Amino acid sequence: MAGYLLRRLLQVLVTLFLFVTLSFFLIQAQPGDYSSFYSLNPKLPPEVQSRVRAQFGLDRPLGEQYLLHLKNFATGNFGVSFSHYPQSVLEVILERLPRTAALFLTATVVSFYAGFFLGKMLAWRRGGWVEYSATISGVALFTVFTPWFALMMIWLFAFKLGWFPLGKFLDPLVWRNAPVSANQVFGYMLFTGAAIAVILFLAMLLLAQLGLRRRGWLPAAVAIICVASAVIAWAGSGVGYLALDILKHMVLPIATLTLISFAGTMLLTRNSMLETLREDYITAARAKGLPEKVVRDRHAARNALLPVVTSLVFSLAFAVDGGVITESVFSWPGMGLTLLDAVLSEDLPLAMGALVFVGLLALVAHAVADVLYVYLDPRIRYQ
Amino acid sequence: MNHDGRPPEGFAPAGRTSLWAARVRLALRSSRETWRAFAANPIGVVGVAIILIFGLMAVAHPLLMATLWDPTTYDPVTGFGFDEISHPAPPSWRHLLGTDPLGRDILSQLTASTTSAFVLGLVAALVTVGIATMVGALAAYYGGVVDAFFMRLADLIIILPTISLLIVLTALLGLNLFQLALVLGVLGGFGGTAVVIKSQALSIKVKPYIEAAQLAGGGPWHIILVHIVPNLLPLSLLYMMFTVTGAIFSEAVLSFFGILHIRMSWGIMIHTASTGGYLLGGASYWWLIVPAGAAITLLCSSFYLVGRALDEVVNPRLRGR
Amino acid sequence: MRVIWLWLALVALALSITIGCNKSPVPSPTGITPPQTQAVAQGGSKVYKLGVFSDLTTTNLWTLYGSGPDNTVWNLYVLAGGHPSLYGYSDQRFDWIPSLAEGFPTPLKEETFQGRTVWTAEVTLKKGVQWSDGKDVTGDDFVFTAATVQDLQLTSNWVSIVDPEFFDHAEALGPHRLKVAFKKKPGLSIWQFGIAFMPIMSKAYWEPVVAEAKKQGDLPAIQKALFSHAPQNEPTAGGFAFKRREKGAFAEKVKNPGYYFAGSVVTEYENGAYVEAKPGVYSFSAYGEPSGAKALEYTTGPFVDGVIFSIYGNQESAVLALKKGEIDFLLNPNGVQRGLLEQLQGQPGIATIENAANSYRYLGFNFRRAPMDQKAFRQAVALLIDKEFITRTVLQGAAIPAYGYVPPGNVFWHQPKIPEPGKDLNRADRVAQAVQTLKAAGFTWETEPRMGRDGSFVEVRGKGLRMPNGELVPDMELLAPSAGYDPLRATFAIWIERWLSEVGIPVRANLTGFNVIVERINNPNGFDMWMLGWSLTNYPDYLEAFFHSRHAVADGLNRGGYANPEYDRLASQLLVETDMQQAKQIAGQLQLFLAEDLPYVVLYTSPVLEAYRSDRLKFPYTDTLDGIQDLSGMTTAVVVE
Amino acid sequence: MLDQPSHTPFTGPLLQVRDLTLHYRTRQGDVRAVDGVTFSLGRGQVLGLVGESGCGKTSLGMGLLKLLPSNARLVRGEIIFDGQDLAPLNDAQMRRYRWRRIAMIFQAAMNALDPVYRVGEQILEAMEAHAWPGIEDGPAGQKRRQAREKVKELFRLVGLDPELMDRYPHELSGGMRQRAVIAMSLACRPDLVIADEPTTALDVIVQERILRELKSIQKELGLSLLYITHDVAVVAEVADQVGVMYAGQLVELGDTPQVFHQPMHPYTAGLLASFPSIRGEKRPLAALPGEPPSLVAPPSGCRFHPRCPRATKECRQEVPPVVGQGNAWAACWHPLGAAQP
Repeated sequence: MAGYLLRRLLQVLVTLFLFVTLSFFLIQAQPGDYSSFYSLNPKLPPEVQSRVRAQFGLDRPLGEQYLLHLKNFATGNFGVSFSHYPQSVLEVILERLPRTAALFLTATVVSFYAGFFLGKMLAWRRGGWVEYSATISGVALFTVFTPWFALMMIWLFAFKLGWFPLGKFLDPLVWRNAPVSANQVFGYMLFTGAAIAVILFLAMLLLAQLGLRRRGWLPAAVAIICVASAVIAWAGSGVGYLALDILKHMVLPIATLTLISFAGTMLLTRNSMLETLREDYITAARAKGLPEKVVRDRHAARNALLPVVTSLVFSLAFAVDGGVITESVFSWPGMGLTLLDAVLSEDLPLAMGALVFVGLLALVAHAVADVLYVYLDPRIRYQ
Repeated sequence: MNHDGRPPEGFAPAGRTSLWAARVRLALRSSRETWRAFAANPIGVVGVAIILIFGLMAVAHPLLMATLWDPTTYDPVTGFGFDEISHPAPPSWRHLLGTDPLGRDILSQLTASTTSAFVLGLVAALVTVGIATMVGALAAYYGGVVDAFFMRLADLIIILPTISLLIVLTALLGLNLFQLALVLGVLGGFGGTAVVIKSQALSIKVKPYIEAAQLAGGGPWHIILVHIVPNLLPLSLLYMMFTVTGAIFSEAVLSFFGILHIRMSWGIMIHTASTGGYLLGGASYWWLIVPAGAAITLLCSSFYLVGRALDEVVNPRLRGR
Repeated sequence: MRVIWLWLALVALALSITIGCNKSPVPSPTGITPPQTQAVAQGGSKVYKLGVFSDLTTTNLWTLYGSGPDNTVWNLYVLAGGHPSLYGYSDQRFDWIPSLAEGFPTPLKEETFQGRTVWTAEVTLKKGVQWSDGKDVTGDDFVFTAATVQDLQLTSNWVSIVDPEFFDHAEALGPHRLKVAFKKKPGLSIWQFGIAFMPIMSKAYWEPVVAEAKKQGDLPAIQKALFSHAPQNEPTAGGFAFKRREKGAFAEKVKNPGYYFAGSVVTEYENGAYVEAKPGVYSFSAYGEPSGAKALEYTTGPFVDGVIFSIYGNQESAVLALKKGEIDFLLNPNGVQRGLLEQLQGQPGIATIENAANSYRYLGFNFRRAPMDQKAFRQAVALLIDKEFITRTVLQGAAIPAYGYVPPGNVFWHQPKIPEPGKDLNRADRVAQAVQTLKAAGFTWETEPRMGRDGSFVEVRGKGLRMPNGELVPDMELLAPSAGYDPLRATFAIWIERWLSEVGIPVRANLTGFNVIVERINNPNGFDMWMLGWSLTNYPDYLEAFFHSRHAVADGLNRGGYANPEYDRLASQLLVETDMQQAKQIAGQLQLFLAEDLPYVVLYTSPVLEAYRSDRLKFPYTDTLDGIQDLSGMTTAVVVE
Repeated sequence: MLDQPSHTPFTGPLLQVRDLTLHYRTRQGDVRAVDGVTFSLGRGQVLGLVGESGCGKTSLGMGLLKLLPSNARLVRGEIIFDGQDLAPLNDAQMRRYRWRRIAMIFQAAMNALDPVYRVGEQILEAMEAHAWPGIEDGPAGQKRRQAREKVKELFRLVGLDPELMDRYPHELSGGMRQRAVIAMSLACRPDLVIADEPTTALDVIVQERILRELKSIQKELGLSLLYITHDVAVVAEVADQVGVMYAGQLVELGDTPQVFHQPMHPYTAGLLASFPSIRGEKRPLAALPGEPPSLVAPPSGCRFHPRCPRATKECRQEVPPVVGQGNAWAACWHPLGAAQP
């Protein structure tokens, strides 16, 4: 297992290196250089321009520039944002990262789960109008013109029906006198989510070790206890209402992201499940007299999950793209919106920085998916 | 129907022409069977039907412009509906789908954009398939460093969110339709498609006729071009479909954000409606959004559906019942 | 999302020029106002909710004016009105009126200071104006602010407020008496519309910050240290104090109970007189005898307890929020899009307003290339462009045809005698006149264009147009923003291409990105014609910046390279003129020059459309150049139900 | 409702199959995979079922447990197991029989283990699904521990190190997996085990050993065994009785020695002739000419007639009669040992 992980890690590093190099060439490929964007403003003194040139080594040979680029990358120095001067690109990005992470992680998990569940069901009850209509509506949602769709979601659910807020991630009236900043709350929320996930995971491992995993109510009880104690902790923290406000604002964007992206996972799961269902161990599981649900979930879906997890990386990139679109429509100032705004305001360092971060995020997710895969597939675990 | 099977004449040191002729014959024969398997799947047939309808639209535009449509009124970019009192005008007999906020005929824009959507999709798809097939074949044939490099590159492209990358690229370079198609093609070609094609190429590489060809003294390029690449084409064709979907969708989104330099496209149509503030018009200005939006969704879906249906034909494991 | 963001980039760029041209940096609707008892509900939470489209990038005014090209108008909306200035603009009319100053300054006079000759003016400050920390606003604050700009060599907009070429020093002659000294005789833009509009920073708060920053070694580092400072409880002398910023979501200002101008009454008379008074505290009157009909009268607030600036990612959701009552007014330099406005019109509780914008879009010529250097050619082009047709029929009133080099909305400075070539001519006449103009200048055709029988279209297209020197008119390129960026200009460009081509002028519209255009036209010899736009200032010293030949260099604003010695002379004079009426006359002459020489063909201007919750808000007036957004939503005068 | 099926008073043969007919619906038409098969299997007996690939023997095996793909249809027939006809039972009812009463050892048994679970877990899972057969009642944890002991026992029985139960399938060799699968089939103490080509994927030596062990376990536990294979030699080794299938039909049934020494059906003879004798006697290998027929449109009359050297007109037109009696018969117009027409 260690060998496998090490190898994958090495591959991720190589990919990262390629990424850095690619980003360098992207910057090189544009007409002019960074400093020429500064010079758009005739009032900017030459010394500032020369400082920018020095920072990016624009006055040095290409090789040196590349090394400098590597160094800047390693030290998180993406330069200074033009539109948020004097904030550095890193500062701007770090401010937005928690918001994107909260939305994006939740949406990815939800849409993955939804897609997996539906795909499983589709394969299980193959054929007939259910399959065709599910496939076609899934594909339609997959290819629907996202910005318009997101807007229609707002129009219908937030404006006409009034069930959810009209975009944004919080209600200013609720937050006017909030004792903490939204980013702190996002931080706490992410922490809570991570803590619950880790505790649940450990609990499941423990239960499995004790051979108790099969008893349905135990995991459920652990989950309920985890969530309940988190809720109590939040309620007692005095900022629970703020978290609630954020959650309220998250529902619609997450629903939208899920709707536009579950189809990929769904169709993939269906195919994977169809292949799995032909395996002998599925017949064996049936022959063992296991209930259909156990055969479907514990054996077929569990094995069908493996290729789906591998392709999770694909859907991650897709979700990030969906995020760019969704964030702009839902007034959710995360990385996607940052990227778009940076491009539209010609803030190249910020745009590059955001892209690099989005790429890093995806790389990390890639690595996580790898680790997850190792956990899911014992054949790799014990290689 | 034997798509991943080898043409038996691979053993024979046949001349390249006769080899290809035989391939064409075989392909024709198998394509009939493929079509039968394909046609059994209503999803794929629906997809093909939609594509054909759009194909007709694309053909119709220049014909209509040459005959029925007077350019001053119906040019998709510079036309202007003088006959309407105000714009955007609702559908009428002169403007079957109404006009946009700038007084231009929506139907004309819709059909004109169909051509560019096809051009975009096909250029991107051809580039993708060209690159992916070569990269896949090379990586599979040579393995080692070549393989490692291309696969890591593919990894990178797979994990990079395309739209985000394109947004940045447009900022850096400023893309027009053709350049966008090239970029999308290159991204697709070095990305996910290359990985799939490579694994297919690997399975071909170990087939006995490759060994036979090697023993017969075939050089690497001969083997790649004559023996491996042709066998990758069915799978490549499949991935062409998915590339088309991605390309059309990306163009629409980028145009919607207003960062492409394109005169007319479905994305631009929605962008025009959006900048005019008609996006929320709902039913009252439906002709500004629904035709273009539906066109994007339908054409994207149809290529995707055809791809999926082909997948079930090409990939026998999925062929059910 | 939409063009609006790119628009913003443009606006931001224009803004830097705006400020460079000495507009009041903080357009406050209520520069001054007389005392009166406050009628504000105490303890309640009357909140004025504004929608904006971008997050604050800074709450530090030094940064806002000092950090480069991309500091957006959105910061200004929030920070506006927090810092006092000596003088400001009056409501609606843009008269120059005292704000922190008690009255008008003493006339400029020459004197000797430390052995050098300087030009000075003295100003008396109002007494009793306080920072929110309880300290008086004094001349020291002014001196400190100006000296800091000078010391730290702050650039960007600060340079245009405190022009280092002119500004010598300021000194406090007492707590409420101030002397400003200039190295040479300053024009209106330097003094009255320059440093007199400078936002004054609290010395007590900022002195330690500046001192700390100065510990950094070199100047850029010092500047960066100052810019990086995020103010905490910075004292304000405005109607509101900055309270909270929730990054990415909203910013909030709360009422400053000690606001000096609260309760002052502003009265403007039809005859031009201006009166501002707070009983028992101060009163001011100028520009004529206050008599006759009143054009405007209102009391200064603030009448709300807080102002919330809510950030929306796009127009659509912001408009929905307005419809739903989540916000009261939308701040957007471009106003609301027509299609969205249509949906707001007739909605209960919502009122819509339309104002002219202080801006125009133009077609520019590169004088360095033939035939753009030929006046006849430019005039012919101007004749051929049927702005009325496009704006009325194609653009459906989304744009207003424009002729003046100073928009007519800028009443004080606009030259009403500007000719309007081709206005209301039909196609045939336009073509005929253009052909005539070109022929008269010696242009020849192989095939002359000929109109069709009904005179509405060109039947025979012109071919083989030759310049007076016999050379073929070369193929020319018209750089214009793509439809994705700005459909209006793209449409214009395509029509222009068509009209010019019809008569045989070989022009091809290249619709491309904004930055591509800017880059191309920065290279003096790299382009033929281009189409861009300016957002303008009230004081039209841009007439010098855009068209004086000294700016016809790479990266200079005179991109087309227009050079007319006579114009240069007058334009330079405009900059140094210290008398308002004289300046007005010069500006008028300059506009006539331009109308003759046509370095630009001014094409159109867009109206600013806005909407607000009329069931909650009451503005003292809604007619104002550039709309209520230009007054940052009139936070100190609006009454919220 | 059914009783808990451990102790039934029924004393007839454990399994009686009558006229079992299974069809698959396909695009080409119905595939008659199993057509009118009738046989019975006594308690503690081993019935070997031989036939070429695609003759429907696997379908028959799966059909007994009603583990058929969705396009399969049980057209008619009875599967009387321990006095109860399984044919009309629904899935939930069948579940009580699966594994608990009728277990199965799969064709390519190495794939019958789910790769993501430990081997022992997969056996325990089956026991749990049937309420821990043969385990004393008690708290869940305790039952599970006892069950683990039981699995270890089974592992020993099939000649596996009990420690292996906590390994994943891919960590075991092919032979080990096969043994594990056998252990799994025994976990619920079934009355009948259907072994479908259990050793085909193994090398000959391992195959031999496992076969012998399987036989001895069968003896030891008194199981009934339905052994499905294409390998005549294997059947000869393990089976008490042999059934020969051709094109979805049972063409001959009889005691092993009898069928092997005096086959009645020409197909049986051909089949025997195409295998080398496991006793090493040198016999010329006579391959059967031709291909097995399509089951969509099987030949008329006797299905074997296109390949049969003895075929006559009636073979082509009429369904052959059953000759012989009781548990030794063949369906043939011209059985061997009878005079040529």
